Amino acid sequence: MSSAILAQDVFTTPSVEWWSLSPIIALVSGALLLLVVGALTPRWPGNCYAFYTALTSAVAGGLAMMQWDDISDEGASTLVRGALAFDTLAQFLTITVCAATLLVALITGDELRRAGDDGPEIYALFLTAAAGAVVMGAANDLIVLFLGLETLSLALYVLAASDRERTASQESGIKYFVLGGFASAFFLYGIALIYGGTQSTNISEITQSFRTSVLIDGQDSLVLAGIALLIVGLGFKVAAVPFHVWTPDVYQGAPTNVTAFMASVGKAAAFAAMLRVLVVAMPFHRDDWRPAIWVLALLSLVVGSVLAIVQSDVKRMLAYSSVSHAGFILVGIEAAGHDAGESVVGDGLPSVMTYLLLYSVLTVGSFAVVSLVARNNGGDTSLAAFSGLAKRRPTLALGLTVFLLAQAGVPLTSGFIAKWGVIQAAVEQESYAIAIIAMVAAVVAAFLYLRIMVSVWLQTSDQPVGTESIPFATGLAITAAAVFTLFVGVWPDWLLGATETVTNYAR
Amino acid sequence: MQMIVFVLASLMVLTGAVSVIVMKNPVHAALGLVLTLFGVAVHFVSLDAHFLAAVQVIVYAGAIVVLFLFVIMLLGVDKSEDLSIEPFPIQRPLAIVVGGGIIGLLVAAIVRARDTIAEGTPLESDGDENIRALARNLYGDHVFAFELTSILLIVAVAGTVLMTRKSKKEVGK
Amino acid sequence: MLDVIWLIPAFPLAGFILILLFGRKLGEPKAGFLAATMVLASFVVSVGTYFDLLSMDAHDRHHVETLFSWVPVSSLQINMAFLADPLSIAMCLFVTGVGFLIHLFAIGYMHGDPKFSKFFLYLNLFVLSMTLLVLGENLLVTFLGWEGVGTCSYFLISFWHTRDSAATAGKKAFITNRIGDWGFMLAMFLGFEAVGSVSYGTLNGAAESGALAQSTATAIALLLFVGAVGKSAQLPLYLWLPDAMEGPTPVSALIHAATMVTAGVFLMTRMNPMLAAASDYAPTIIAWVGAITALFAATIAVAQNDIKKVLAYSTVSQLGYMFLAVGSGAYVAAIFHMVTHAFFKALMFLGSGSVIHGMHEEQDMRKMGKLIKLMPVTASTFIVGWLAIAGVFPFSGFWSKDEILLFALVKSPALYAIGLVTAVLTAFYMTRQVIMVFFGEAKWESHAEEHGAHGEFKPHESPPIMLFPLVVLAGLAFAGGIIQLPSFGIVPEAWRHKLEQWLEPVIEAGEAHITDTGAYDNKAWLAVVASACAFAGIGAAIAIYAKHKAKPIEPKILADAWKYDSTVSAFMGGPGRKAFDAVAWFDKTIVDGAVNGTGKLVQGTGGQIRKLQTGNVRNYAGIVGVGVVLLLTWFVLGRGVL
Amino acid sequence: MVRAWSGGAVVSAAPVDFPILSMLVFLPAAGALIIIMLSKRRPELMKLVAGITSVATGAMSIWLLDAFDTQNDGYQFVSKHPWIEQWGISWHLGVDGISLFLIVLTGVLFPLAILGIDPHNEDPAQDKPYFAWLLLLEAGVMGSFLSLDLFLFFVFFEIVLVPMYFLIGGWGYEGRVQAATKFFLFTMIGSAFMLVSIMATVFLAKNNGVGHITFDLVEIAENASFAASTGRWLFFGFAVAFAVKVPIFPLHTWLPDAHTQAPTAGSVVLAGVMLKLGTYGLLRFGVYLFPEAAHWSRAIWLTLAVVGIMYGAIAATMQKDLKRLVAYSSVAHLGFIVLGTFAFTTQAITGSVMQMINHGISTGALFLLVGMIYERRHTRQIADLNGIQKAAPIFAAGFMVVMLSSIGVPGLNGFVGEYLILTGTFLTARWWVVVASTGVILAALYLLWAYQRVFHGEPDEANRNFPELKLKEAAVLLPFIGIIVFTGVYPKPMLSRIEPSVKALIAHVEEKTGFVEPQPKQTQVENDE
Amino acid sequence: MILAMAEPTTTYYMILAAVLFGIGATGLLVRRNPLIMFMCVELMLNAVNLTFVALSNRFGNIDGQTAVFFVMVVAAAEVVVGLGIVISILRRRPGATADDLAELKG
Repeated sequence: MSSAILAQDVFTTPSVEWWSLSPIIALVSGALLLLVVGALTPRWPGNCYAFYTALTSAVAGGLAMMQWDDISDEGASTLVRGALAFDTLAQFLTITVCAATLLVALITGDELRRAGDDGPEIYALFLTAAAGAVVMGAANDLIVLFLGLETLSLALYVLAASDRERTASQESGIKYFVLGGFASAFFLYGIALIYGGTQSTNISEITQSFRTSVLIDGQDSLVLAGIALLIVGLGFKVAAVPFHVWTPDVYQGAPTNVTAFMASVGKAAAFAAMLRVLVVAMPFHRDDWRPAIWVLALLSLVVGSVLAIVQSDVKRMLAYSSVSHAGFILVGIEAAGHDAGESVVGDGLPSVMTYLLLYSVLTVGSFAVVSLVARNNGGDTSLAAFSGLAKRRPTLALGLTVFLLAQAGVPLTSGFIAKWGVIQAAVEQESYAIAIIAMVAAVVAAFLYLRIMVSVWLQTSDQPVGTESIPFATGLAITAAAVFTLFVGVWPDWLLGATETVTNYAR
Repeated sequence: MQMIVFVLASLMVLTGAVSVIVMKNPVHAALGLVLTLFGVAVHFVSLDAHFLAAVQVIVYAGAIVVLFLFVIMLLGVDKSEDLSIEPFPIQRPLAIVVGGGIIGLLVAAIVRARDTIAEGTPLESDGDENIRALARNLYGDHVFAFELTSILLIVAVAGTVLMTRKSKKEVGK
Repeated sequence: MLDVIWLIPAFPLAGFILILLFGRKLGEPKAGFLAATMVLASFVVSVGTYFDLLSMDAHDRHHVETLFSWVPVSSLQINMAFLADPLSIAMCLFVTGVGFLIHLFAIGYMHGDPKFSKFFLYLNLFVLSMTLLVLGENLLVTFLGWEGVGTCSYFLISFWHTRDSAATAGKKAFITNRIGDWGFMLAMFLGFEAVGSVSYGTLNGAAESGALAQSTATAIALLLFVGAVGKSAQLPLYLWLPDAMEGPTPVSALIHAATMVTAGVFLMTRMNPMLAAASDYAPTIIAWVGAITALFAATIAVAQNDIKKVLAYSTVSQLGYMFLAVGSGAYVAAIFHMVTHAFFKALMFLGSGSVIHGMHEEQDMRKMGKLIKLMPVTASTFIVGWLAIAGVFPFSGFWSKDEILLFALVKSPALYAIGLVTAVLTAFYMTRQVIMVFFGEAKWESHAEEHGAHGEFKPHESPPIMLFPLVVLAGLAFAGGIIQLPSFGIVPEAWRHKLEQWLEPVIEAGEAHITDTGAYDNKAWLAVVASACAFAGIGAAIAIYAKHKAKPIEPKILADAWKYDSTVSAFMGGPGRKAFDAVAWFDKTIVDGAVNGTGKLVQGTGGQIRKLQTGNVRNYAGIVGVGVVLLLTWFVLGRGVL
Repeated sequence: MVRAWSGGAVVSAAPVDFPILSMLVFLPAAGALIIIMLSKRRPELMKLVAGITSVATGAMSIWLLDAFDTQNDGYQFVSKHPWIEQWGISWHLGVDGISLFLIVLTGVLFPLAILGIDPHNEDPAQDKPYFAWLLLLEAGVMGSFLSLDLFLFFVFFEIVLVPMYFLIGGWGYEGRVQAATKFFLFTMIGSAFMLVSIMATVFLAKNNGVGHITFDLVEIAENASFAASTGRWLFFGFAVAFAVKVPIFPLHTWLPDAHTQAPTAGSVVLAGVMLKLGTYGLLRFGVYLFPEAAHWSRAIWLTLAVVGIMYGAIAATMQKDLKRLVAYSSVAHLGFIVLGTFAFTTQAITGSVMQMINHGISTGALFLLVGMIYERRHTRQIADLNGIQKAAPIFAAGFMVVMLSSIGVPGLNGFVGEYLILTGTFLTARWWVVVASTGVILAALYLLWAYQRVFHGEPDEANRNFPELKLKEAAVLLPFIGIIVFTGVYPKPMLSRIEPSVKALIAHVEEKTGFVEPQPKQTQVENDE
Repeated sequence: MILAMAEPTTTYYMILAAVLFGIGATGLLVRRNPLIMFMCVELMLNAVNLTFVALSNRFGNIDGQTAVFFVMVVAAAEVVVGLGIVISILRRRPGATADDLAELKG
């Protein structure tokens, strides 16, 4: 009897691949260390918090890069009982997230120290959020994915509201929180329904169950409904129309550095998660979800660019432009949907990952410039605040121009490579319609970037304003981002070579 | 017997839920929430999820709702909200459509799948088996998720600290 | 000499370049003499070439001098090449010859003009183009000259460009000519398509050998005629010529009487095999256009009071004669009349120039009269010209006109009749002019003050340098007939049909053969009739304007040139301009409007959609909810249940 | 001959170890970089650097003219290096008879524009961006004419928009920003279609004969064989982009605004070389890549071309703004070029290529002169100008020569091109020519009328002291006039270089489609020499 | 007692959950008090929990219950953070409702 119980109790703890988990561990432990030490020590001098954070994310990213070769040698695998996937898809996202976090950390320091409430918490939140993002990208279990999503989201809610000087910040915080909770409830319900249809929340097992069981149309209506709700949850995070409603308000209200973080890390992680859920987990329903993605892409492209050009606040413009960028990425996912799960696949997946990295860097750079200009104009981010920038700070104007041209997809910038990639993927799958729509939308959006450039270069500020100061860290971030943008634009081969491998993800 | 329990518990759940969204006074709404939570707990019991039933009562009804009430009192937002006026005329019809639509479609999906939904050997729920199984699963397959929750909680803590810490200005006052 | 015919255009070119570079330094009168010398030089070369050809056997008188390959593209090979044959050399002779005389005259006439050297710059450029035109071995080289003379006439007509009328006249001339050029170009395209070349040799050869379809030949011939109509101021494109009188008088003499305007006739003669190969109606059309133009212009000339306008319309009329000849297959006669006309019309233009000069830029004949006393040389030479154009025996005009009428009669009695009437009118209005200018009572005294002549005003005779050309031309105008004397008993055999024999190799294909027609047998009588007409006209004019036996018949309609010009310009300025404006409006409003409208539309849509972004979190939740419902509908109903 | 375009094309006949073509692209770009590096406190340096680099580039392009092998109808001085191997993209440059003179024109125009035209910056610091943008523009244009790789071409085709946008928007006249934006977006819409088309071409070519992913123009053109319908769609994509750039009616409305608002240098370059991107593209990427589609759709093109000729001319006649008038005249002139392109005869296409250059020269010069007028009188309104010929005869003479070449008077460059186009087109599309050649009349109409209003008549107070042509201005104008006269009188050197490549192109078309170039009946009679 | 006879199948529970979820969603759209909006989110989460448990019972697969466990953690964390934000806002502007927070719009 007792022996039976004992026998029953014999329980092997799962083996934990510490090395493979090291990036996440690095981020988390970095955050913990910062919290503990930061709580015990007086405020660190200068920009130490920022550089510490940057260093941490650099370490994490570096670890991920080191693991790259292991994966390409031994192939993809899963970690801790299939909780996480250990593949280049995850690693690339990790690198993207770390890079973005690094840049954001650099601009955050200057932002906070000006406001005078520099402190460890915010950086810790950034790091943990990054960890959550990494988990989202690597999750091989919907529950894990959900937890990662929540980690990221909760941190972002707080960060959005973190500037207690401005009511706008708090308003954005609460809006983001309420809608975020709403959306994650749907996401969760989606998981439940998937569980109902497949008896598991583990992606490998889910795909397995589809592979074994024959799908009769409609019989798996639970799964279908589940997919719908998952798309809602992720669509909300990636700001795809019509789940984008929060984006403009939150982007505008949140502190600029946080906005940068949302637009880069948040988006990237959510899209990676979307790839996991749709392409990796649901290849057998690709014909069900592809049309939905198609429509979302269309709406995001059109609404995003059309609304962007009627804005007068630059942060808001960039928010809407990020919506239309989301549309572009969705085009890539739609392309990936044509041959999801097959042995040989097209460029859909790689193009999306490329886009994520390039866009993250771009957008952080843009917001970095915005933060400096806003600081110089007493927090004003309206278009008027940018007029005459070229006269005051040619270098800054040049940087901004690079980022804007890249976002417009002008050749020899990374943005062109990114756009070219997704459109090429779409054309490869012969979905010409969406490709052309995307390009036309890009033209409409281009008008927006032209507007900003016009006021930067061709107009002069009506009221006298001081010259923007360019703090070291922020300057560094901007320079790095700009150089990267141009470098990739001219020589993208290595990057494409890397992203090419994400197609053999852990199944 | 089972059925009766189900019906009664369901009544609790729905009454509570409805009262949450119709009660003018936040406090009453909170109480409605409690009712729902208890109802759900009852369902858990009848579904042999004893441990979760317990947690449901303790954590939800115990901790969370109390937290709600506490905040309500703290901020004195317990003055009742006038539900008769709605600044956005479209909002309520929209709410009905959305709510109804969601319910209808989900129910449709559920009903459609009722026959095909897989059936396995029910878990033995005698004694502490449920807890053991849960524990094994938690520390076995889902150990990473379990660890992840700790990060989640750290975020929650750090976040709340940040939110509630007075900013320089406020300190100045 | 033949292999240096390129010298003929080369000299004027040199003159052009020299004056372009040093014109201002040379100034007056050196620039003028330089220019004149150059033209004289090419005249000398022409003469030399003439004798070279003469020394050859008639049928070898055909030499092509290729300078370089101009437009070579695969099957299209066009050379910058000159053709020396009887026709081109004959043209060169009188172009450079008359040109030289007019240059001399101009030196005197343009005396004191601030743009003296520029005037000779243009004149040399003109002679260059004209020689290119006549010497061209293929249509394209001719076209080069063709456009060149057109451009020069544009420059020279609007030489006094500060006068709006002059500027407008120049523009009008150029554009009207362009309409003709359109036909010329199409003819070239067609020719190239038909025979793969535009050189006269190939085209005419194909026409003679019958390798060319008759329809094609007709098309080419008529299209070229369109060009000729433009250049030689025939109906309906003659409009520009009367206005062209805005230019300095030497220009009118050189370009708008002697040389350029005859280019059309030259072209038709040059292409006469094409015309021969064309359907019969082609030459008929040409003949009728010519005849009607001749009559039409003559009627107008009757009522003109501007000394130059009269001559201008008479030029149009005489050109009509030439086309009548061409149409009747009388190419020799056409060239013959071209030459004689060049003599006497140049003479009279220069004469009128001399008069205008003497009258201090007065052109209105009603303010002249009795000038024979004051400018005897001018008057006497002018009178020679008058008798010549009137067709009085034995002046040159008599012979050429007579020959044309002979061919016209063979072609059709109607044409002959028109020709006669025109002859009468010609004699009439020329007599009228002579009387009004040189005889009758001196009306200029009463107008003295108008001429800004301080004190007592007195017309004066022109300087010798202007009179010399007059005298020479008068001689030619008198004796010009000898180059083509008919076969009359009294005329020595050796002197007969010189020009015909000379041109024979060129025009044998097209020349009509009339020796065995009734008209030819009675050509003595025809001559008598023609002379009678001439005297009738003269007599009538004397009766009216000298003896005042009857009131002058000068109806307004004739003075207004049958209102043709005014109608056309009214149309251009009215409906034509409206149509153009309509297009401009369409472009601005519709096409561009559509583009800008799209932009507006997009922004407008944005403005509408953004209203959804109320900023209220519950609305946002609602929008998200709608999205949820739609997605669920697609998945559950679209893909699942249904 | 066909092989010359494929195999033979890649190996240059006169192999030069010096990467001349790449230098043509990089040198201006480098110059721009240097200028950006320079301190803005030394404005005089900017012009110096810009001048040196552009002159050097021009010199190289002229050397190219001399080193070019007239016998070879393939691509010469080819330089090909892998660039983005992941996508089968390579840095592939080459020049043949069709692009040669466009290169030279670019090389010659830019130094003139840079050294000869004063941007009139009230703030000398503005010189820096101005010259930097100009040089970048030159690099872009050079690249577009040289690239033999679809991706590469698209990159350059797009990149030129940016400098042009800033030149118009930054140094233009009253309505500059609006005009610049219109220009930018309008062209981008076109390229949007081309981009998709390029990609589709590449993927479809992979499955239709090429076998692998490559953006190499020659490889695709020679080996790929698309189904008729497919080819037509792909062609359409390209065609839209080029039609906007040319511009072809009714997509032309960006042009008058852009030309009118652009600074003089901008207009000169825009008219001189940038419009040719469209016509050149139609030849190189339209006809060469999709012979079937191009030939199939020729009727549409010919008609649009003729409409453009008439329409542009008529619209030009009615303009009140001298610069706008010249701009509309471009619409008409480019109509001729398009006409010749889609006539598919050696003469016509050779004429088109030549006319691209001629138009660049004469219209460029016209914009130059209009710019001078504006500098002197600060107005472009015809109504405000009169009697200038009396005030400034030499200036007027210069204008006259350029104008006559634009009208197409024989003996000047404009005529030869126009004549070749028309006479060649007559072989395949007679009736279009009959209409098109009336454009010659209209050209005389609007230009002479404008000339009369501006130059003739008695000058009023404002124009009485119109300054005469300055020596420096004359120095800029003279090269234009020299080329105008020389090519008019002796076009052979040009034609002999263009013709072989055109022949090869037509042979390519004949090979890919059933089409046979019609030859005139050669009846060689007598011509006794 | 017919009720006594019948056994409530999983479907019953799921339908109940669906209804509960819908009510929660509706509530979020109609209530203006941020706290009550949170409560509505809690309702939705409970619906999810119920679904999970019912399914896990049906499958005899404990994963569902584990999931519920995590959901509860998340719910708790969310509430904590949410309340933190709400407090910091209502401190500044007492009695603010969701509708009052609409400065950012367009």
